Amino acid sequence: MSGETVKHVPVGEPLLSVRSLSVEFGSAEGAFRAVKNVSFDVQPGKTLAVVGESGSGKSVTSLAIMRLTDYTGGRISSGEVLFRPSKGQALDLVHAADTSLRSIRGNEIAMIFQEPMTSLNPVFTVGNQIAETLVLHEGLSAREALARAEALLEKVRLPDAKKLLDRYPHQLSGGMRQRVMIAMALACNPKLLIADEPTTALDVTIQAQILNIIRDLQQEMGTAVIFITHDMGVVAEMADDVVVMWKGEKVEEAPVREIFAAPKHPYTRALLSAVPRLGSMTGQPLPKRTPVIVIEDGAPKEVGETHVQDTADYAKPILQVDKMTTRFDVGKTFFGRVTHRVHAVEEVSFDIYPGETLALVGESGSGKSTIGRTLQQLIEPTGGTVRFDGHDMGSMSSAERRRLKQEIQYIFQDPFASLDPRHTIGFSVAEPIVVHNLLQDRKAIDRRVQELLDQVGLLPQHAKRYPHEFSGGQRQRVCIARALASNPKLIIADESVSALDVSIQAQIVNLLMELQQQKDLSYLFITHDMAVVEKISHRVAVMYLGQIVEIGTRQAVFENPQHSYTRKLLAAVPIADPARERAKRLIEGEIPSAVRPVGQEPLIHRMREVEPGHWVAIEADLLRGAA
Amino acid sequence: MAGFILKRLLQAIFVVLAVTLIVSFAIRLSGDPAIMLTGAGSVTEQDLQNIRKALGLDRPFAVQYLGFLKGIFVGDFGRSFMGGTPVSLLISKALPATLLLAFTSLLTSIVLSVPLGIYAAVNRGRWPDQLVRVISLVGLSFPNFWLAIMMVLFFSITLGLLPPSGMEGPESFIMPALTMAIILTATNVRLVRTSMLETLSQQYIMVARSKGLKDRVVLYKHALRNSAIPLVTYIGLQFGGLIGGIVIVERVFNWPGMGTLAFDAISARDYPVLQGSITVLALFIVLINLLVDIAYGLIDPRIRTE
Amino acid sequence: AGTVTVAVALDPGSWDPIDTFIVDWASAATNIFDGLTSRGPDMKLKPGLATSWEFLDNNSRIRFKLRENVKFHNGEPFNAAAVKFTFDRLLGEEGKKGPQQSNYNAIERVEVVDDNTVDFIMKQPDPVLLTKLAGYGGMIVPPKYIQEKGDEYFNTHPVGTGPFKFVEYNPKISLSLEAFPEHWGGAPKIDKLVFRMIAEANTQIAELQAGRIDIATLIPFGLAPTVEKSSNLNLVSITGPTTVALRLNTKNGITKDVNVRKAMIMGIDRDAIIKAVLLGHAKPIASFQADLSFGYDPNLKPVPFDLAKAKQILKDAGVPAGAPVKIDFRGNDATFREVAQAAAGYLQALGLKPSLQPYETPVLLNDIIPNGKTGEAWHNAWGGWTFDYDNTAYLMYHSGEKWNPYDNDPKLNTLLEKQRSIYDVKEREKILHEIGRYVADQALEIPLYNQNTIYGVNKRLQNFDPPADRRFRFTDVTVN
Amino acid sequence: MATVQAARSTRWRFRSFELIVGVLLTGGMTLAVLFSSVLFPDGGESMDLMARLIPPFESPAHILGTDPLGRDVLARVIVGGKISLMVGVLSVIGAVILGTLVGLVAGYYRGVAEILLMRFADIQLALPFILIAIMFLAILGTGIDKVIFFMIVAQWVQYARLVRGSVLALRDREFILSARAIGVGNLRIIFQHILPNVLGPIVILMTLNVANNILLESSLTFLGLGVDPLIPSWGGMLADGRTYLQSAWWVSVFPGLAIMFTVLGLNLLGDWLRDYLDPTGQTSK
Ligand SMILES: Nc1ncnc2c1ncn2[C@@H]1O[C@H](COP(=O)(O)OP(=O)(O)OP(=O)(O)O)[C@@H](O)[C@H]1O
Ligand SMILES: Nc1ncnc2c1ncn2[C@@H]1O[C@H](COP(=O)(O)OP(=O)(O)OP(=O)(O)O)[C@@H](O)[C@H]1O
Ligand SMILES: [Mg+2]
Ligand SMILES: [Mg+2]
Repeated sequence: MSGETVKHVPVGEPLLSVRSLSVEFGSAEGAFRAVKNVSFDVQPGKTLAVVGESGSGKSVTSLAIMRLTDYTGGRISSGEVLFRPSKGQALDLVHAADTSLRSIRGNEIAMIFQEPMTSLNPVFTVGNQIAETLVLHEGLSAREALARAEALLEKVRLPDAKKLLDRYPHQLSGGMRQRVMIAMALACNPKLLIADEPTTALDVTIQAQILNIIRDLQQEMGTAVIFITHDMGVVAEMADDVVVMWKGEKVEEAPVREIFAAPKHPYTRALLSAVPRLGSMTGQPLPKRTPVIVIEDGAPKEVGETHVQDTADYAKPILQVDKMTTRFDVGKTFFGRVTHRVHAVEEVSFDIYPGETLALVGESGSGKSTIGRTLQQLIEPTGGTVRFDGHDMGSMSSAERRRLKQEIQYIFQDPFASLDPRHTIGFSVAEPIVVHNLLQDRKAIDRRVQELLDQVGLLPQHAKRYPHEFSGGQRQRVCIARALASNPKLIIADESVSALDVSIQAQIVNLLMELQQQKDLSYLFITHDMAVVEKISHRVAVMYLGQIVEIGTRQAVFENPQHSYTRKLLAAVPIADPARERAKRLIEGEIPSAVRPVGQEPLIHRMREVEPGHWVAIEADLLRGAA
Repeated sequence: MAGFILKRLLQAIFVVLAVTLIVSFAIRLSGDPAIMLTGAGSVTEQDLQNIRKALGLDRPFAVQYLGFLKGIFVGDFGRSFMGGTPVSLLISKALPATLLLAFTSLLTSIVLSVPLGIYAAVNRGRWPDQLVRVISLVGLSFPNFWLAIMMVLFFSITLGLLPPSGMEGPESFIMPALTMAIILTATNVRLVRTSMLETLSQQYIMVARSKGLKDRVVLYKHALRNSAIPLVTYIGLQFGGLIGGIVIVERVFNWPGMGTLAFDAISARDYPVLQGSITVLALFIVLINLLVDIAYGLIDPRIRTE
Repeated sequence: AGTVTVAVALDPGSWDPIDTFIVDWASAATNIFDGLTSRGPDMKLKPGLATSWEFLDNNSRIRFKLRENVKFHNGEPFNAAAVKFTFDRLLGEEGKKGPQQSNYNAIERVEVVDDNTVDFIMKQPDPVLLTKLAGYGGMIVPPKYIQEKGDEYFNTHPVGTGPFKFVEYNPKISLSLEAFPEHWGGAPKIDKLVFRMIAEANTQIAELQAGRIDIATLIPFGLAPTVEKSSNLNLVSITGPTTVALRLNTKNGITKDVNVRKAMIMGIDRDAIIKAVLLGHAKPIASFQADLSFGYDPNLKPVPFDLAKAKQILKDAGVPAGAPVKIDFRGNDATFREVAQAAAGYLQALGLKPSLQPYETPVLLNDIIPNGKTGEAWHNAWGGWTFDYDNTAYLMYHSGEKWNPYDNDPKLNTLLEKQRSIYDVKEREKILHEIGRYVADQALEIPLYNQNTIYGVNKRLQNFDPPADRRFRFTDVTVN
Repeated sequence: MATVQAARSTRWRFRSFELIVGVLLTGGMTLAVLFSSVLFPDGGESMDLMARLIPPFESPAHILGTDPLGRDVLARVIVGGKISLMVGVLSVIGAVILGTLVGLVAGYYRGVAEILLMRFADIQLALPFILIAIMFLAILGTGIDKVIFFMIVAQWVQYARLVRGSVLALRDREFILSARAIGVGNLRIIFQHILPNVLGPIVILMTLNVANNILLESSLTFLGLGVDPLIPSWGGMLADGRTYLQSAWWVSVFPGLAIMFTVLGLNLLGDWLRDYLDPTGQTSK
């Protein structure tokens, strides 16, 4: 990168101008172009959203702007990135010298990354990490820098900023960390802020808070923002202009309203078609699957059919959960006495009927997974009874319990993490058949595996591949095939579609519904994504701090939410419609902790029936319990 | 934290007790010091009895062992069978020599392996990486006495730069420390490289870079401290091995340390010296491991709060 | 003027003469202490603190005239009381704790005749007593000093009448002495004498090459050429007391058969081993003693090497091809490691299947040999410090001795006991010759060689008369 | 897909360097050792006291020269590999098997087994290795079998600790949970899911320890506790050659080089094997 070129950019021109940028990975012969000839402009003070499915080159583009691709083994093979710093002339960052790059990074252009959990260095204090930038770029003394850091923390609305300076990242929640990250990025008043999926890993209510903060600060400081996301709802709320990327190329660029109103490129259309829109099911009593548009060989194609999911049979529940409680011991004294417990699940009761989907919603830590895991016998419950098909699980013999593991299957959130990386997926799919001795003959097992792969839309030859050789959506299909292998009656799907791109998510949701229809499956569908829940579920249970605060049919809960927490949850969902007014929703505060000292039991709130089958917790109780 | 240290101290006491028991017992299986003391001459059984009595070896093992334990608590390890010098005196001279050497070696190894490991990690898969890995393995291919003698031949005899043996001044440390460091470095480079690769792929490293920090700051401030945990763990584990291996290095460099002391004590079946020196060594190894655990907390605040 | 530095392998731990048998003790302490008699570098017995002696009362009383005007380093006078004190201590409780007492058990007591005369009253005859009085345990120690300071203090702060006096002792590191100008034999010419303990041969050589020590005492023969080649060093190689043999197991294995044993002796080319492995720094032997030793029989010749004949004998004895011969040896003896391999090479050529088993020295000496757990042969190196065959033969061949785990030969026992009771030199020598021949005839061992004592010495040392028994005296040495 | 392709091709080249050099070195050494009895029917034992210490590359009959007893250095280096490799490999295999089993049990089932193991490990770590070896061999006597036995006794804890650590990290991983959710039994989880995932670090420790153990034999010989010097071994030759470092370097340098090539080959192979065992291709860390 020699020969620093200085270009003259007239005033009034864009702040950042990306011109035919291409980025390659790997050696010259086997090079892989992750970004191909991408061009776009960012105007001062405006927000440009970059959208596209996973792997489309969004992150690489953003790294390339700051030339951080140098550190990932990437190479900018062509193009220029013209940036207009606050002082001096416009500069092509692609050819800028290291020293001038470093003076721009963190100073003129700052970046926020996706994972707040891993964006902060765990071994340095928050104060140290913010001050570092200030000392470097503004030449402040350590003390001055810390004072500024404190002010910054206040700016991102973190309470108790002074104390926070001395805290380490692990002592903060995800939302707090992301706010620290924002404070750090804004420390030197950058002209341009690049935010690479800054809220994807966060809870919906926290996401809403973070988006608000970014928007406010942007207005206050006049910062331009490149906002990278795959969530069209977020785009609708944040962006002025949108760039759509697909397979490393920019396929469309337009003001935000235009994109939503009249998408031109087939991919943009496919993307928008797959976006679940909250409220789209209003007035319909049963879930419905609808076709999705996918791009096949470059052309859009509609797959799937419209079908009303009338599969539920309310004669006799398959699963009855009564006052189930699960707690974890955490704090221990030196002598091994337990001092604190996590009250992950407290006296939860619900039923699931054959062919029915019960959605369990609620924010991180509310106890959803714990319920699933307890049902799957991965955790021993502390109390309560669970009946499957009328039999009490607590009084089952170990053989019966083993059999139960065949009838109930669990699909985990992260399909990659839940497949053993050292075995082919053929092995993984066959495993339930082998351990439950469903088939003995090797050939028969192979045939069955092929059949299962076929059912979830995979090819027979995929059986020989390893998990890392699949895309995320394919992996989730493998997990579903694996779950189906033992002919279960109930499948617990724990955030099974949360990590997927919207279009793939839509396909998997359709697949699950299709399988439900074919095999009369029941689902316990655990998620925090209200839009998906609306599409898939017959009934919904809302969890808060280990207890169900509202349960009823989907229609009842979504159209007539009674509990304040349910309403808050619904309100926090970004709506993929730029035409809607960008209301400044005030969602403040963190979710309280479920950890309690021993002896300090949470209050179990009472429920009242607001309409037939629609139960809501009495809020007065709840407030007292949380206090 | 206090509870943790207390617990570790209790464990340490258990470990040291077990070590003393094993050593005291085993050394008694390995030969009779009375015969050692009488040498090659003609001795009668009566002569041997006399000597055993003089050494207190006629008492049952349990009594001898308890006596030894009691002694430890008042800092009295008994007297050498050879010459009657108090063991504590011998140890008080030898221990600093060994510890100094051990720490110098560790330090040298760290000074060598950290930059090399980082260099290899940064250049992963390219020739500097391969070169570092291959060179570091050379240290594993020759026994330390061989390296030591070679070094003496080169630095002392050919160049006449360093004293061939003994502990005289700072220059005396160079060769022994280097000998041990070369061997430690072989594994440490790998370790640094591995954990550095792990760390460098973390997002906070990219964040640090996006702030405009210099490479040196990114590598040595942000990355190194995060990579240090496995290294520190391993160094704790190495310490025991180091003390074991020091026997040979001390011998070649005629280093008046614990290794020499213990080795001579084994050869002479000098029970008190052996028991005393191994107990003290074990105590130090355990102590180092304890320090390592505490160091964890200093390096990584996530561990501190646990 | 000047300092001489000597490297020795071991630190005896105590400098008290009665506590040790380690040669390295003597290398240093010979300069601190004197005995009633002494031995020159030529190993001839000379007067020491006693100027003359006579045998009285049918040899049961020996009267010594003591040297006058001799002082200990602390100023205490040397006199008859000191001699009596020394031997009372050696033969009494204090001596019990150490290894030296058993060498002097023939002495009943010491009587003071007058200030300069003592009588040794003997319990039983000991023909080598005069030699033993030059030995470690016979070193005269200062009574007042020891009584005042105690034994323990004396261990690490020795005081004697020798030409050098104690300055400083760093356990495991060094012992420093300085000249004692009032020594009865005249003041030493150098000021300082330092002994450094260096256990590793390569290190001793390196220090020698670096000019940081003047004498290296631990030189495996493989390193001898290195010393020879260094321009600033001399290799000193002199006939020493050490003899090396492969003792044979007469109880088990193929060596039970005396003919097999003879064949093995015949089948090993010891001259070749001496020439190639020991580089000529040794002499062949026919019995387990050096030619300096009393009882050495010049007419007894080593069995000549004859492979064909040895093979024939083995065949006649019905030894199958590949019969095992296990040789146990001291693992830390670098020189012998090579010798053993060479010997094994010859045994292999005989059609036997030799194997070598190294042992940690204490284990070999304390367990394997005394308890009869050896293989067919074992390594025995013998210092023979008294230079009297008795000291070797009795311990090696008398039944019940720890060095003789297998054999019980009444004839040999009788001969060994007999020579111990005779003072008549000629008569004794005759019996010792007879023992030597008998042992050779019985082929109880494979006598290998009498090994030279070798030192590496810096050329700056003048008038250095190297002693065969490593008991240096530096009185006349000068350095430039 | 293209990414996977690209990543794999670079990885393949990287791997092949390790594989080719590793196989060449290790394989060459192993072949030479295996066929040593054909190449050198005398087993490197032929002694010629008159032809001692011939320097290398002087006599065609002794390309690498002769040792102090006039034995061919090349023959002894090749034949000596047998014992050295046997000591190195057997001791490591023994320790791996024992340590892995204990580590799996301790890490997976926790409880008493784990407590015992950890205390064992603590004690072992607190004992200075060589000193204990000396005592151990003084009690048991020396010999190849005892040296191997000792190394197993002394090293299994390393593997047990390593495996336990990996198991602890693995047992809460989602794929283990998901196997358990399916109803996979403990034994199958341990051997089908956990074991393959801990092999990588084990392989690396193994290759390092082979070198370590070959050299340990040498150190023991140095301290006078070696094995039968008639049986040639690299460690023994190195130890014996120390007396000749100034006068005949070749006696110890060639066995040292043999160890070096083997160690290098084994480590490269180990790195390759670790990558190979890991189908995800997270290349050599
Ligand atoms: N360091 C790298 N080495 C090789 N390939 C890379 C590297 N970083 C990214 N890629 C590849 O470049 C392509 C674009 O990746 P990028 O991270 O930009 O996607 P993205 O649009 O940000 O996706 P996501 O939404 O999942 O973050 C992907 O195919 C990815 O595999
Ligand atoms: N093994 C465990 N030990 C201790 N605490 C636990 C354990 N598993 C879960 N918890 C705690 O129990 C509470 C509920 O956790 P759970 O995983 O059920 O929440 P969730 O609703 O599924 O959240 P998420 O959406 O983040 O997955 C949390 O506070 C969590 O920290
Ligand atoms: Mg991305
Ligand atoms: Mg969860």
